[in-house]
Amino acid sequence: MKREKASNWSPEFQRAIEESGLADDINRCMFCGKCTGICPVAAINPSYSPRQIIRELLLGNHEQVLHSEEIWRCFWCANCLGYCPSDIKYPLIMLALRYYALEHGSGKKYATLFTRFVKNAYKDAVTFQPGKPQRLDQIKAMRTSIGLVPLRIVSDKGKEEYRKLYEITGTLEWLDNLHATEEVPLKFSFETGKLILGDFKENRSNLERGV
Amino acid sequence: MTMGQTAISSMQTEVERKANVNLDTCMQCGCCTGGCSGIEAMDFSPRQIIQLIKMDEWAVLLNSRTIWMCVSCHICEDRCPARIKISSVMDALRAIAYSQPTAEPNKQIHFHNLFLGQVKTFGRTHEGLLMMSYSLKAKTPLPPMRLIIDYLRRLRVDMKPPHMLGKAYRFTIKKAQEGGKDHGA
Amino acid sequence: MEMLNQEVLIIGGGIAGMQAAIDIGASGRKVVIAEKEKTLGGHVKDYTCLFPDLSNGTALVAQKVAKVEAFPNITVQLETEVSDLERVNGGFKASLTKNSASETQNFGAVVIAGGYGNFDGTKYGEYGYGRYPGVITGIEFEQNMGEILKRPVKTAVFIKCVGARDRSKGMPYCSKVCCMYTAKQAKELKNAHPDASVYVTYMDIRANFKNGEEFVRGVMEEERVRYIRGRVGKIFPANGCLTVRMEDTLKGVPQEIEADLIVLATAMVPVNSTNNLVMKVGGKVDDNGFITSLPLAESTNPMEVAKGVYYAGACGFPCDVRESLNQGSAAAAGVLSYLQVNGRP
Amino acid sequence: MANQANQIERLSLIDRQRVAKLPTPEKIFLFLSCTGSIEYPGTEKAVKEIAEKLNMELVESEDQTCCTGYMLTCNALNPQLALAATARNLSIPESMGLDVAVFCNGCYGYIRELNHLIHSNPNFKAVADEALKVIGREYHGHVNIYHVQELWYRQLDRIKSLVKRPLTGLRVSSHYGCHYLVNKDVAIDDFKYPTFMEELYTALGATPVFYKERRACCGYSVGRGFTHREETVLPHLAKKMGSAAQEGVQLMTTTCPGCNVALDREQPALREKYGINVNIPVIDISQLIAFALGTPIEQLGFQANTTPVIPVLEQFL
Repeated sequence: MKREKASNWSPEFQRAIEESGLADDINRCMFCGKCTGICPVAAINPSYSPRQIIRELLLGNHEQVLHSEEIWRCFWCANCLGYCPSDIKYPLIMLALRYYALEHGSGKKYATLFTRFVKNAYKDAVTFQPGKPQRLDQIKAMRTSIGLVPLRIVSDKGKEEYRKLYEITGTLEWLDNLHATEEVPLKFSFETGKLILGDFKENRSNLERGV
Repeated sequence: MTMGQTAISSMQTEVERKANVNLDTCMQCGCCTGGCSGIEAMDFSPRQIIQLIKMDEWAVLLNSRTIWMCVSCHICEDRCPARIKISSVMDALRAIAYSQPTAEPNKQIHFHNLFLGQVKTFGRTHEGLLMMSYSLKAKTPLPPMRLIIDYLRRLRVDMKPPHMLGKAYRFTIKKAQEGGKDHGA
Repeated sequence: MEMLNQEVLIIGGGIAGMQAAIDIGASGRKVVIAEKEKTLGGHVKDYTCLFPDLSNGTALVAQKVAKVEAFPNITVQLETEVSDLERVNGGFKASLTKNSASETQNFGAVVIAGGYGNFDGTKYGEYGYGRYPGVITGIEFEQNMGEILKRPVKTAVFIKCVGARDRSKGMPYCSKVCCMYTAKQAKELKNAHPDASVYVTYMDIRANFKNGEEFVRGVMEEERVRYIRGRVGKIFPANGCLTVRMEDTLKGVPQEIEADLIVLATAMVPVNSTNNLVMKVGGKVDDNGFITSLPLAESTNPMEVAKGVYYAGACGFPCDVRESLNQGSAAAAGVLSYLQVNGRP
Repeated sequence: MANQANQIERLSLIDRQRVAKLPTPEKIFLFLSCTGSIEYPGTEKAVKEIAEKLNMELVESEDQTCCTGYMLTCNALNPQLALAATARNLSIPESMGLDVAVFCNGCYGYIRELNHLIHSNPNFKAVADEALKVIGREYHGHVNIYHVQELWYRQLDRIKSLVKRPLTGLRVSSHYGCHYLVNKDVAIDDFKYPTFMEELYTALGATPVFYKERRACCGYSVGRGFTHREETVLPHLAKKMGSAAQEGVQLMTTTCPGCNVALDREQPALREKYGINVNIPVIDISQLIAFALGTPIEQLGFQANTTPVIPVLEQFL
């Protein structure tokens, strides 16, 4: 079990998250653990705990949070928000954290998976337009058979305005940038130092290897 | 991960009986971990060990590194505000782990066995023999040559063959192994 | 009919004793305050700032002293100790010792406001109090606030429960006020050094006072003092600062914090000087050494220790200034009603 | 039956005042959802059918694009675009002077939250305004956003009187998508123990079933169905659907076509990987209402479902 050093903590991290405008006041956290108790991911994943992530945030453990797998595990089911006695908007904090992590180059593999939807949407202004022609025909047939228009179509005006928004906000460059810069590997796992029962053996071998 | 909590823990009963402690007084303050000398080699902190005992997690406890990495420095015991004898708890856990039929012998168990075997045979340990038999048994390399020479030069390791003890000592050991029942009776 | 001597003896001239004296004095009875120190005011006179409203303790004491002195029927005997106390004919006979000269006086009732002591930090060898100049106690922080706040502090750690909730040191009780005064001191430190990191190590936050919880939460949320759950294992000097070793029990990770200033929130402990007197007049002292009042069902006043004997303030159990004042007034009310009913032959 | 209804009444935490404040509009803007129109087109159809029966005119606009919420929460786009796109989409009904009805929890959650962020944070508002200025639109925030389920619930009595095919004896259970109820200050029901869907299908004559993991999430939002499918989502779904199967649920209703994807499409994988006997058709509550109100079964797009729906509903034809 590695000792954590206070010299690795800095208040900058929390400030950066708060400046994103999504986390209003995480200082309200009382560490009651209600979020972890109700979290569906924590119920399955031994190393994931919302309370722990907020704690790391408050102490300012920049490296450990950003370069960990944990922040990418959240389902965004907002159970924690619904149950939190301090009304901390944890899902929004998670959103901010993930964007912040992307800025620092980690976790890109989880974001680049979805860039095809963004490109689809740029083309059609609809997210889930099927790519394969036979699937498209299938959907068209189904929609026609139940008395709807064959395919939901966005007007040319709408598409044009939507594309314009892409250009104004620089989304395409943002995407290119996401693909171009190098990914920083996720190097930290919260598994060390926690009560883990399931993958205990694996954890132990990790420990022996000094991970 | 959701873990079950049991009100009656057989592990706790066993440890409390063996180590003569009351684990219910633990208030999970973490003072033991704060002072612990060997924490960096452990997988669970002493505080977590006590919680695991209360949660009746036999498998985790008996396979954990912590119980073997504890060096019995008694710092935790000295600082514990609940007066729990944590070193005794660790001793009890080691004893339980050793007596488990499923327990896989690790380096520490090998060492303890060899050490006690030597004491039984010679009345004391013979460092040179112990070191060699240990590296054979646990399949670990011998200490570096530099260190061995240094030990020999400073007479830290005895070069002489171990002396054999008389019949009286062997008899005592035999009696002790039988539980000392009819000793002096 | 001859009136018995109905003077009231108050042992201890702290904030609770003075409050009792004022309330009894206002009824016109004669009161004697026996204070062993050179001045009135007890511990509170050293406190520049009281939680949770951050009022000034020194000013409070000065105001009470002025009131006590304004009453002609209150006699203040400084540097005086009560060496003996016994029941005589429904009243009390006390020997007041001043400069080893003792005189006996008769009283109708007694209020014990003996106050409290501070836990000796050196009993915790691992915290290095007395060995390292960076480690101070909360009381020292309070007394030398101006000087300490001027020190260049980058990281400070406040350690709670020093001498409280520790059975191995024979201190099983919770000292009650440490949570609050630590929060207040952390707030002051953070105000003086906004860039410093201030950590408080705690086990439970027991802010059981009016506005207490809000105050502590405010310290965390507005002042950004970081509270870490766990008890400190040891402190040792390294690289020119002090390293604090502890476990964050909410994370389950052992941690090291390098700090320049470490403040031990020492507990309030009983002073045993009045315990003999209490036992002599039939009162009881609990296992920790605090005076115990009569069971509620048997007593007429919550501060009643024995017939005609009342206590007030922290000699009964750790309490804050406001509670001491309340207890002082309660004891005064008890004394007055006692003398009214039982004071005549 | 009566017992069950009483029980729901007793346990219900529905905010009656909020329900009373909901409108019964004659004309409302229908915010189209990509999943609801493409993966499960039956949802869109059902909403239109019910609206017609309740004399509610639905206005659509071809200018409305996708809500972009999915891509935002998958971290695949520049967050500023999400703000701008939401403001643009909401400016369309605003210019028509209409309120918005949404039939997908995802769209509802995202546009409501982003709407809230735009109006609570001046920085975000500046971003949205600037982008809208370029394309010649304006958005002031005079739009109310409703989930179609609350509109149905508001007219519960009317729906009850219109039922043509009472679903007597059908054991129905519900999955409440998270992103409607989490808007605590507007949602009509309690986040932790919602019952409005149970009331809706009790009105249709069905029997509500409460299973253990009723409030659990579907696990598919923010793309976790792609990235952490094996590791977290499938065990989670096995737990959820397994507890539903144990209670003998015949049909599960949701309020979100996105949740349908997770609960419906993953069932073969659950049977295969975990060996649990789960065979529960999952449909939108609007589809169930439309069916009870007499819409022909072939018009409800049940052929899109992986687990067949028609065998369960056949008996009521």
